[in-house]
Amino acid sequence: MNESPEPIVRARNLSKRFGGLMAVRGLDLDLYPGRLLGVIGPNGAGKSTAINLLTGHARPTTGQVLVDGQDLTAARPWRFARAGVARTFQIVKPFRGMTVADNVAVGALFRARTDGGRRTVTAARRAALETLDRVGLGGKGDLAPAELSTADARRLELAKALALRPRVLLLDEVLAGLRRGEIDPALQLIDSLRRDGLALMMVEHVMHAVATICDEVVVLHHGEVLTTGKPAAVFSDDRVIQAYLGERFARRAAEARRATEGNVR
Amino acid sequence: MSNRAFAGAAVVALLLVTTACGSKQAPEAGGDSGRLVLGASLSLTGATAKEGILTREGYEVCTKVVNDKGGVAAGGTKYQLEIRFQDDTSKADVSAQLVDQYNDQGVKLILGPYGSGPTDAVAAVVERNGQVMADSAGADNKIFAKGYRRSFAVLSPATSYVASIVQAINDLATPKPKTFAFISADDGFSKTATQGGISKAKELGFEVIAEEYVPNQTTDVSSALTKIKPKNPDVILGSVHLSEGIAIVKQSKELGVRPTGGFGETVAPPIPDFVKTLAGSAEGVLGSTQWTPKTAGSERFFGSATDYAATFKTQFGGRDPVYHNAEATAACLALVLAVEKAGSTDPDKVRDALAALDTPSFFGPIKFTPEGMNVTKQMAVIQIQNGKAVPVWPADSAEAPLKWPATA
Amino acid sequence: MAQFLQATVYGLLQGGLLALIAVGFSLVWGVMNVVNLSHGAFVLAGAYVALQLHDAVGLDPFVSMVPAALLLFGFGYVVQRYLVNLVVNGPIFITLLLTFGLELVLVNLMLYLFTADHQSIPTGYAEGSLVLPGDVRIPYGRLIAALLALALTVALVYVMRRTRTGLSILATGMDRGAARLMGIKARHVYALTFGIAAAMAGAAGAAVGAVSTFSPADAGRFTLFSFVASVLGGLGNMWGALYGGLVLGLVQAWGGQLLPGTLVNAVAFAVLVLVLAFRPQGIAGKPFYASRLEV
Amino acid sequence: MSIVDVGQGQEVAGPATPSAPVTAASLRRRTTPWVLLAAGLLFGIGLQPQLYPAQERLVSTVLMFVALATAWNLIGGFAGYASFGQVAFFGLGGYGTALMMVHLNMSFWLAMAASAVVAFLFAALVGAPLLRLKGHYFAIATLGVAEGLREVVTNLPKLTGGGGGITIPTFGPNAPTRWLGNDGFYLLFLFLAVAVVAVAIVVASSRGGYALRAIHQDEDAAAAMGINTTLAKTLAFAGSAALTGAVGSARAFQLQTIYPDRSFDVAITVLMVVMVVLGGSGTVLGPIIGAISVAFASEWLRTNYTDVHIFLLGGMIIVAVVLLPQGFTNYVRDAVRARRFSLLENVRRYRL
Repeated sequence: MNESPEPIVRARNLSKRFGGLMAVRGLDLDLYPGRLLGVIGPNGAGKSTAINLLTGHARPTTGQVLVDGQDLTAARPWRFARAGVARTFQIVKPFRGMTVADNVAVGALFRARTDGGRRTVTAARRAALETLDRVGLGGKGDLAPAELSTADARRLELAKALALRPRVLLLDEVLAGLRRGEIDPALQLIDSLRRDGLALMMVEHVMHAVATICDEVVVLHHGEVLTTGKPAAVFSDDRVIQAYLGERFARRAAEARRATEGNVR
Repeated sequence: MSNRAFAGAAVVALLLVTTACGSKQAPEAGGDSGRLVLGASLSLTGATAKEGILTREGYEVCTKVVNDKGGVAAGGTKYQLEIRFQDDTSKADVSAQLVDQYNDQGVKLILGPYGSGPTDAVAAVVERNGQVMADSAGADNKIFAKGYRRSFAVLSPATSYVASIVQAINDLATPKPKTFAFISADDGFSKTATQGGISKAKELGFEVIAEEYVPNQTTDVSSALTKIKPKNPDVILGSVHLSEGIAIVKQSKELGVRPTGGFGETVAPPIPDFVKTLAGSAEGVLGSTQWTPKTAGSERFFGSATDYAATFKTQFGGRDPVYHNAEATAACLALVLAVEKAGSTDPDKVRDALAALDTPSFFGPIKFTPEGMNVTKQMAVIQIQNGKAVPVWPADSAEAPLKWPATA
Repeated sequence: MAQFLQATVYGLLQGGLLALIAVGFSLVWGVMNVVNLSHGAFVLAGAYVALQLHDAVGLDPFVSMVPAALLLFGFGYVVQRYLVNLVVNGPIFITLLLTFGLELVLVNLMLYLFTADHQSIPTGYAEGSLVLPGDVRIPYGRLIAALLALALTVALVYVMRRTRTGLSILATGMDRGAARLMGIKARHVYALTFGIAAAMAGAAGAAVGAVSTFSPADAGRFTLFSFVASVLGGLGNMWGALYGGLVLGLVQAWGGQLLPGTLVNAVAFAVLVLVLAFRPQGIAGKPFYASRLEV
Repeated sequence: MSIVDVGQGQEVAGPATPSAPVTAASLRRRTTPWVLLAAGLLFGIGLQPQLYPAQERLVSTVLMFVALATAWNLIGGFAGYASFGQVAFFGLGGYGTALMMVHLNMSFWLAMAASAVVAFLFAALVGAPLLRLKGHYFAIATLGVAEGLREVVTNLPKLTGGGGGITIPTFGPNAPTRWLGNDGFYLLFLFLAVAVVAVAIVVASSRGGYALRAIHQDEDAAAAMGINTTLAKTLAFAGSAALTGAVGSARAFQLQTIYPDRSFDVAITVLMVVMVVLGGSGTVLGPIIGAISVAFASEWLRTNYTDVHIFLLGGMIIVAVVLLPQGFTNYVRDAVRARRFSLLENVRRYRL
C-alpha cells in the first residue's frame, strides 16, 4: 500500500451538540489514500454523526474539516460530493421512482468535472452501466430499487457513491444484515477499492470484518475517541471491551488473558 | 422507444394534421325561425349566485308576459320570445366567453350578466362582435366612459345609489342631520357609488366626517365601526353588497354604534334576506332601490309597477318582487321594444332603435345618453318599517312618511 | 384608548370563533397529515343543521351545537372510512385534491338545498352586550362562542391525553406501523379522528350561524382561516388552533385600527408567510411536525 | 412519482443488456417527443380555420391551461414541491403587463418578457425562505403568498385600480399594441404552450430533470450525490414562475380588463394541480393530457348541466383521484410494463 504522507481528509477537534446532548466531542481524524480506517463503538457513540460531519449532512458545532486542503467545514453536502467525498447511508436511500441504472446515473451526472468528460445523459447512462457491472449488479439496470435483495440494495448504495468517481468513500454499516456468504464478496470489493487508491472509512458492527480488513481502527464512546490503533491491539484493550460489554466482562477477559500469559511464559 | 412505438407516433401525428383540414359547418341560423332569441350570461353559482337567480326570475317573467301578449311584432311577423341561460359562475372572463358563444350561434341580442365586473368584460366583447347588450345589473359609470356604443344600461348609474339617499334625507329628515360617515366595500361599483354620495353630501352642505373601506364581500366590518364610533356621526351610509350591509347593522348593535339619525345602505335593505336575518335591528334603515311597486310609468306589456308586482306574485307563488327582478325584466323589455321599433332583428337596426328609445315603463322612464346610461330614471329610497321595505322618496311614489330619527 | 380596548376585546372574541373553526382542521392535519380542503364546508353544514333545527323546533343555535356535532361526526367518520382512507397513503396533493372535490360537491349540494340566501339564526340575546366602563362592549353571542371554543379545546386536550381513544389517535398519528402492531385498528382510528374534527367543525358552524351570517359562498373563507390559524398556532399541539385563532383575531383587529380596513387580510397573510418562513412549527407546535417529510 | 415519460421511453422496452446498442435507442428516445410536439403544433395551426370564435376562445383557454399545468409540473411534479400559490405568478404577470402598458406605454411583447423576468425574480426572492419547507407547509406558505399578493394589488388603487380593476388600452391612439383578436390570441397561446412543453422536454431529459427527480425522491441522498439542491429547487420554482407569468401576461392582454380577485383566484391554481395530478405528475405527457381532458370536461359539464355542473365536476375529481391516484400517464406506463390493467388494484395501492 503506498503510504502517501499527506491525508486527503483532515478533521480537527470536531464536535456536534444536539440541544443538551454532545453527540461528538473533540474528534480528530485523518484519511489517507489507499488506507481503510475502521470506526467502531457501541450504539449512540456518535459514529453516524461523525460521518454526517464529514459529508456536510450535519454542521459541526466546533472544529474544522479539510478535504485536499480545501476548508469544507460548514459546506453543504453537494460541495463535499464535488470535492470527491462519497458516502453510503446506514438506511439505504434509493430513488424509489427511478430505475437502478438511473439511480447510479445521477452520480455520474453531478460528479466534479475533473476528467473533462462530457456530463450528458447518454454518457452518464453508459458510466452507470459500467459502475453496476463493477459492483456486481450487471443486467439489473432496469429493475426498480424495491425489487432488489438486501445485499443488492447495499450494492446499489455503493454503486451510487462510486458513480461520483470519488477519492474518499465513507461506508455507514454497509455490511449490516448481510449473511455470512454475502460479506466476503463485499469485503473483496472494498479491498479492490482500497487498491485503487481510494481513502476509505468504514463504520461497522461486524467485528470480524473490521479485524480482517481495516488498516487502523478508531473506537468511539459517548462521542469521544476512546482509543485508536491496529485492529488486534484495539480488540484486546480492556476499555473497549468494557465500553461494549460492560464492567463484568472486562474483568473476566482481563483474568483470562492473565491466565494465558502465565501459560505462555 | 422501440421502432413500433416510433412509427405509431408519426402516424398519429399525420392523422391529426389531416383531420384538421376538414370543412367548417355553417353557423346555426338564429332568430329567423319565428323565435326571437336573447342570450343571457347569469351567475347561478359563485359569489353573486343569489343576485343571479333573482335576475333569471326577472327574465322568466318577461318571457311569459311578452309571449302571453302575442310575442314580439316586428316587420310584419310575430316572434315568440326565448331567453337562453348559461352559468358564468360569477366570473368575468367566463361571461365574456359565453357571449362569444352566443355570437357563434347567431344570437346577437344579449342580456347583461350580474355585476359591474362581468358587465364591463361583456361590453368589450359585444362591441367587437357587433352585438347589442341591454344591461340590467352593471351600474358602474366607468363602463360607459370607454367609448362603447352597443351597450345600454336600463338602471340608474352607480353614482346615484348613495346620492339618492343623501337627497332623500336632505328633503325629508327633520331634525336635519349635520354629519355623515361613509363605509364602502372595496369594489369598483361600491367605490363609484360612495364618491357620488360624498359629492352630493358636500353639495348639500353636510359634513363628511369619515370614509372607511372594508374588504369586498366581508362579514366583519368591526374595524371600520370602531373607528367611526368616537366621531358620533348623525348618519352612517354604507355603499355595500348584501353581506357587508347586514354586517354593518348587526355589528353596530354589538359595538353600541348608534348614529343619532340613522343608517342608510345601497343594494342590501330591499332584499328580503336583510330583514329576515336582522329581524328587529333592520327597523328604520334606509335603502336605495332601482324600483318599487310605486314607481311611476307604465306600458302595454307590463302595465304599471303595481301591475308588474301582481304579475310577479302570481308567477312566483305569492312572493313580492325586489328591484333585481324588476331591472332584469326592464332590460328584456328594452330589447323587445327596440326590436318592435326597428321592425327587424338586425343588430345594427336594433341598436339604433334602442339608442333612440324614450318611453315610460313599469320600471320608470327608459331613455339613454349617447354613452348608454339611463340618467333620466331616478332611483327611489325605501325605509324598513315594521319589517317591510316601504317607499318614502321621491314624494310622488312615497307610500309612507319617513320615520326620523330612524334609530329612535 | 377605549377604541383600542374595544378592538382588542372584539379581536379576542373573533379569535375565539376562528379557533373554534380551526381546531378540527388542525387535528386532522396534525394527526393524519391530511389537509382537509372541505373543512369549511363542514362548518357550513353545521350552520345549516342549526338553522333547520331553529326553523323546525325553534332550538337555540348554541344548544343545537350538540346535534350538529353528532350529525357531522357520523358524516365525517363515513367520509374518512370509505373515501379519504383510500388515498391517505398517497402523495400529499392526492388528499388535497380529494378533499377539494368533496368541497365542490358539498358546497353546491348546500347551494341546491338551501339556496344562495345569506342566512343567520336569530337569537334574542346574541347581539346584546356586556358594557364595560368607557362604553367598551362585549357582545354575548361572541362571548359564548369564544368560551365554547376554550371549553371544546380543553375537552379535546382531555380526550387526547387522558382517554384510550385519544392516545390511540396520537399513537397512530406518530407512527402508523407501530400503532397497528399494537392492535390499533388504524382505519377505525383515522375515521374517528376525522369524525371528531367534523364534529368540532359542525359545532363551530352552529356558533357562526348564531353570531354572524353565512351563505354557501363562505365555505372557502372558513377553510382559509383554518389554514392560517392552524399554522400560526402550530401543529402537534392541541392548543395550537386556539393560540393561532386568538393571534389571528388580534392581528386583524389591531391591523384594522392601524391600517386602512382593506389591508386587514393582507396583514393576516403576511403574518402567515413570515411565521412559516422563520418558525415553521408556529407558536406552540412541535418541530417534528414541521419537518415531516411527506412522500 | 416515477419519472418515466415520453422523453425516456427506453424503460418500456425489454431489459437492456449492458452491451445493447445504446446509440439507436437513445437517438429515438430523444427525438420522439420533439416529433410529437411538432405534430401538435401543426395540428393546432391546421385546426384554427375550422373553429368559430367561441370555440377558438375555448381552445385558447385549453392551450393556456396546457402551458400553466406543464409549468406547474416543473416544480410540483418533477421536484415534488406542490406550490399552491402558482396563481401569484399568473396574476403578477398579468398586472405587471397591465401596469407597464398603461403607465409606461410599453408594447405588449416587451411587457410580457419583462413580466416573466419580474415573476422569475419574485419567485427566487420568495423561494429562498419557503423552499426550505416541505409538503403541506410549502403548499400553504405559497398559498399565503398568492392571497397576500392579491390583497396588496387590491390596496394600491392609484396604481392598479384596486378592486375596480385595470383596463389595458387595446384600440385607439394610446394603445401601445393593438388587440390581437381571437385568432391572434389563439396562436399566441398555442406558441406559449409549445414553448413551455419544449422547456419541459428539455428539463425532463437533461441533468436538471434528474436533479429535480432525485430531490423529489430523497433530498438528502440527492445532496450526497453532488446535487446543489437549493439552486436546483430555486431555478425550477423561478423558471416555472416565469413561464406562468408570461401566460398570465397573455391572458391579461386577451381579457383587456383584469380584476385582483379573478387574477389571483386560488381556483386557477387548484385547476392546474388537478390537471397535472390526474394527467400524471412528474411526466411531460401527463399535464398535457390532464389539461386537455379536464378543461373540456368542465366546459362540457357547464354547457350541458348548467345547474349542477360544479357539483358534477367535484364528483368527477373525487372518482378520478381515487381510481388514478398516480395519474393517467403513470398508470398506463406501469400497466403496460407489468401487464396489469385492473383499476381496482390501483385503488388498493394507496389504501390505508
